[in-house]
Amino acid sequence: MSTLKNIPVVSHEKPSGGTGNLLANVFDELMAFCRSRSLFMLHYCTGCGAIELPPAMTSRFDMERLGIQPMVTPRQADILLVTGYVSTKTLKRIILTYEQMNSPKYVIGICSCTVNGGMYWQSYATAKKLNDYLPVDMYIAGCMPRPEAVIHGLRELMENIKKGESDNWRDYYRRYDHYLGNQQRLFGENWQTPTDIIGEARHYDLMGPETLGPHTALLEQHQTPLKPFEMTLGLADLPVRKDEPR
Amino acid sequence: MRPENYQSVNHPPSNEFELFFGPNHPGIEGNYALKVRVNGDEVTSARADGGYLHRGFEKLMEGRLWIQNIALVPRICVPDPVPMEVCYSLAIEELGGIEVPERAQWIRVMQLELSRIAAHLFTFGGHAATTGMYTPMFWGIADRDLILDLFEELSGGRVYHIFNIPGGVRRDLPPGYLDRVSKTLDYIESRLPDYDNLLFTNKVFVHRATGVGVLNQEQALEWAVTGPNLRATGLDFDVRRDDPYLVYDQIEFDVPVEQAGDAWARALVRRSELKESLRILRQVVAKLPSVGGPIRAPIPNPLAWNLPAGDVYTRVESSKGELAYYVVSNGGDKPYRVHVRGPSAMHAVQVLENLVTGARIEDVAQIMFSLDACPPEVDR
Amino acid sequence: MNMIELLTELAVMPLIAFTIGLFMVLMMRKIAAKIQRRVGPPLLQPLYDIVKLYAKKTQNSHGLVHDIGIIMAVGGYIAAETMLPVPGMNGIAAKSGLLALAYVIMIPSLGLALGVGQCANPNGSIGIARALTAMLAYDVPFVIIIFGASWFYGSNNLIDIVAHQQAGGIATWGAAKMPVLAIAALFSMYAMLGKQPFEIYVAPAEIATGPMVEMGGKYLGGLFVMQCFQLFTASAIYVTMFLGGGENWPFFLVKLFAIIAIPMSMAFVFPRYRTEDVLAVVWRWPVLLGLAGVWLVMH
Amino acid sequence: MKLSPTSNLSASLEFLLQEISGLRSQWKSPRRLRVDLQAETLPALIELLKGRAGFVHLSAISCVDWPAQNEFELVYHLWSYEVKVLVMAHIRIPRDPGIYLSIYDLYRPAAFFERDIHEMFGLFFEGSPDMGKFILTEWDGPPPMRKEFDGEAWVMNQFDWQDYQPGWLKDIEAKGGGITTRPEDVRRDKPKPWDEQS
Repeated sequence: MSTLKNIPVVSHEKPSGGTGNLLANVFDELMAFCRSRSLFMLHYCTGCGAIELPPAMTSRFDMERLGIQPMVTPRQADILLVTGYVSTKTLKRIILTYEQMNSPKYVIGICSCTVNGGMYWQSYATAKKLNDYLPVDMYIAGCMPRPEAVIHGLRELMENIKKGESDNWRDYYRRYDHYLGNQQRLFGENWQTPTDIIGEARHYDLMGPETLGPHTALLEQHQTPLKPFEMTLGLADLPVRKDEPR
Repeated sequence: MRPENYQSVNHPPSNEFELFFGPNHPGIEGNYALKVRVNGDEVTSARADGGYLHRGFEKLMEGRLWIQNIALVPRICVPDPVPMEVCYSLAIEELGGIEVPERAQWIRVMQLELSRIAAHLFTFGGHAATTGMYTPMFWGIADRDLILDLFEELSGGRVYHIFNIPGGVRRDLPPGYLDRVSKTLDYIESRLPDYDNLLFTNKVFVHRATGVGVLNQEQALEWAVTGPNLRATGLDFDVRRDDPYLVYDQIEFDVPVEQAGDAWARALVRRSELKESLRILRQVVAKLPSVGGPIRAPIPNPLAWNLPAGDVYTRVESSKGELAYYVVSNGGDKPYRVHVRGPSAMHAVQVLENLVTGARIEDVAQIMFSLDACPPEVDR
Repeated sequence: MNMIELLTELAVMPLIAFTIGLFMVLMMRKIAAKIQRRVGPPLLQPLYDIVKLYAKKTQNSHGLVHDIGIIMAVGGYIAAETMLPVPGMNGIAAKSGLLALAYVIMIPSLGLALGVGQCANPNGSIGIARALTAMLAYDVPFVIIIFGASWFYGSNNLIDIVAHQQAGGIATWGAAKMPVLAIAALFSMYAMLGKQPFEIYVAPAEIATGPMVEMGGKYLGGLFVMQCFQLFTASAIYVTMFLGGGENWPFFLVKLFAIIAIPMSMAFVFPRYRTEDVLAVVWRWPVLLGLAGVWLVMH
Repeated sequence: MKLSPTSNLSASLEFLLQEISGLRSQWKSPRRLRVDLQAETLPALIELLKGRAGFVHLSAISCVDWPAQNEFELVYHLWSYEVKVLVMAHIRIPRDPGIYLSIYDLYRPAAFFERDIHEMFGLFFEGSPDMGKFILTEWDGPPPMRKEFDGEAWVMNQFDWQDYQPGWLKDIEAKGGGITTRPEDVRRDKPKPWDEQS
């Protein structure tokens, strides 16, 4: 288990630093503390590692005593737990999920498979390195990591949040072009998500030197405007069970 | 605070709408999806959507040695991994003509039943949680952890044991292990009345589960339903008894059967199976000290092991149903083809789609969990 | 009462209610933890959660009504707190009454319905439909109980009701004078809190937390604040109507927490009902008990 | 004629199977009967087994790719709850054009297996209710389970996961690789650690 040192994080000044306003600093510290002590996690059971989360959450290891509790929808969550190998099909959903979450948000890759593909390194169906597609804050390696390891990893994340070090979510905005490029490479050129990351980056003043680039230009080129959600999924021709003899 | 690109979405007026259950939804077991079309509160059609857990196991296995695949197979069903190892080992042993020593067979039975108890304890909690009762989940998973502790002592792994290898098991039991197994069994048995009080006699739960997802015997046979779900429809069939493998023919146990075929009957069958598994384990614990001999048949160097050409179909009873492996060898050191027939491949696709259609929204999750479908078996 | 004093009370009463509500949330989670054989959250966990949610940096708004809905949800309860007399402070309780209170505590549900409706998430819509159905269920016995209690006390004014009960100690408490109505009210309050088995609208496995499905960040924070208020309000109404109100703070707090502990300790061993079962149960037992209680009160 | 689980079970089952021409049967174990037959006679066999011997349970349909013979082998595993025997019916069909008949009208579960085989091998089943994609919805390559599809090469081409080069790995590689004893170097007559009996 280690914090990610090899991800090239673009250096950026701490937003609270240098203001000189003591009250603002105290306020920021308080918010960082509360953020670290209250983590709502969205555990996307992408793979095997999901089986060690129920023990970590329930009576024996009880994450709630650390302020960590499971949440159901991405809007409510702070941490995206990616628990295991990510197949290409799942990865698309993970990215959609991640982009729906509210910042500050953190990604934890559990199991070796999220680090480098693990034992499925030669599988045609799984994506290998999660940090190519999402800004990962913490990897918890193991096949699968024990509940103790999961909790230890979460505690380290809490420490990082408290110190204000764990803010890779800014990295997603600042280096969106890099992440989008990797996503496009895997999913095809016309890959697009319903969330407008560039617009959000502009709105919240999170633009970085690599937010825009060749891949976002490609996105503009292929982007279809967001449409109202069509109420059809091609289910009309399915047999209706009630008409069939029971 | 609104992003600049925000645009409102206009929905056409309609009685019907579509709901996504999954892939990331507490009402769905694992990473699986169900799209349902709803009219009012009633589901009018449903469509399962799998493949989120697809790793291409069958392709991976063709590229690895016979013995390497032992590490791969338990990943196919995460909550109940031991039957996967045993079934694959049985296939290799049949292909290679290896006779498994009796002691190893008893140890395998012990693992299989421990794993079944663990899987069922996990399932109860999930089933109760879909109806809004979380306490059985907390209790069940905590009690399941004791069994994982036993596995950890035996094999070093809590969830994936990789303890069964072709020819037998990896190591003999640690000293005093059977006492600890007995102690854990005593504890779990003492907890069963608590579960009965909390869940199985809980009026609200009985009310919720009765008449939900009814599957009659004819349908069950038609849709190839197996395992506890089949027994809940009244058919008295168990692979352990009727197509025996290992030493199950020397063990006394009953096959619990219920007639109603609904979610409640399925829960009750699992509850009774818990008791039968405890009974089997007691017999194993009593028998194991008297069974001597080796724990592993001599096998050739596993790194250069060519199995004779042929094919074999082995099946075991996992906690979900009938688990089968079709293994083909062309005389090489790697499998030529492995086909995994997971029990949930049937339950989670066709049976689920059919049971959910006509059900109500609040019962969709309950139907999925009462079928105990395990998505990785579908996707492989 | 001068204006400044009134304004101070109006500001302080919701704050007190919120603080008590935080500890009620904590108690609920601790009770759940004890039943589920685990440790449970630390002391200030509910506060951390709310501060964290309000400290989120990005938001997802679905439009103006979405924002207004949350404001209505929290604001309705803030208004309700100012009408509930607590020891030493009456707020505007003298100017309002039980009926006004009954109307005001419906505002949050309606506000939530508006806000969730704008999210256009089908899960949220189902959830809010269920929440309104549940409101319909528990409001019928609630109105009957209000009627009976007002008849008995001869007043609709909470200050009068409290004074009436505190006149003769425990013997003149509403619960001692009209026990049947008090039991019906407890039942109704249980349904109002929306805990299992009445938790039909926050059903994660069925509709993925219903109304909260699109709520994140400050919106969810608003809902958490609302939950604190809701617990306090439900408990305080009951205590005011049947347990003699607040003669002093220690007693008042004990009564508040004791009342709220009853549904909480029952909730975690039940699954949830189906929607129509909630109607069937709530319209049967508390309504029958309430009618019987009203009959007893009137004779 | 209904079969019953008697001692002359094998004889009566074999008697029944004689109705199919060009069929070879072989008992692999007391409860496993392997049957090889022509592709065109398979529906007749399945109808016979289901209608007259109670083989109501289709356990699985497996597909094996034999590129050398340019053939797909389809194996139908049928189980009877009455006679308690598993029949494995093997047929071979040419890889080109790779079309076969669905048995969905006899066995509902066939829909899942046929869809799966269609996805993984590209073998089309006529009459199957749904040949749409189920697992590989995001995949646009060749059917992955065919032998000519080299998954490893595809992965090497698609991902750059192998840029992980820590120092300790370089040390090992400098000494000649990660595996110190190659499989072919292991002498067969020498006792191995894994041969030890406990």
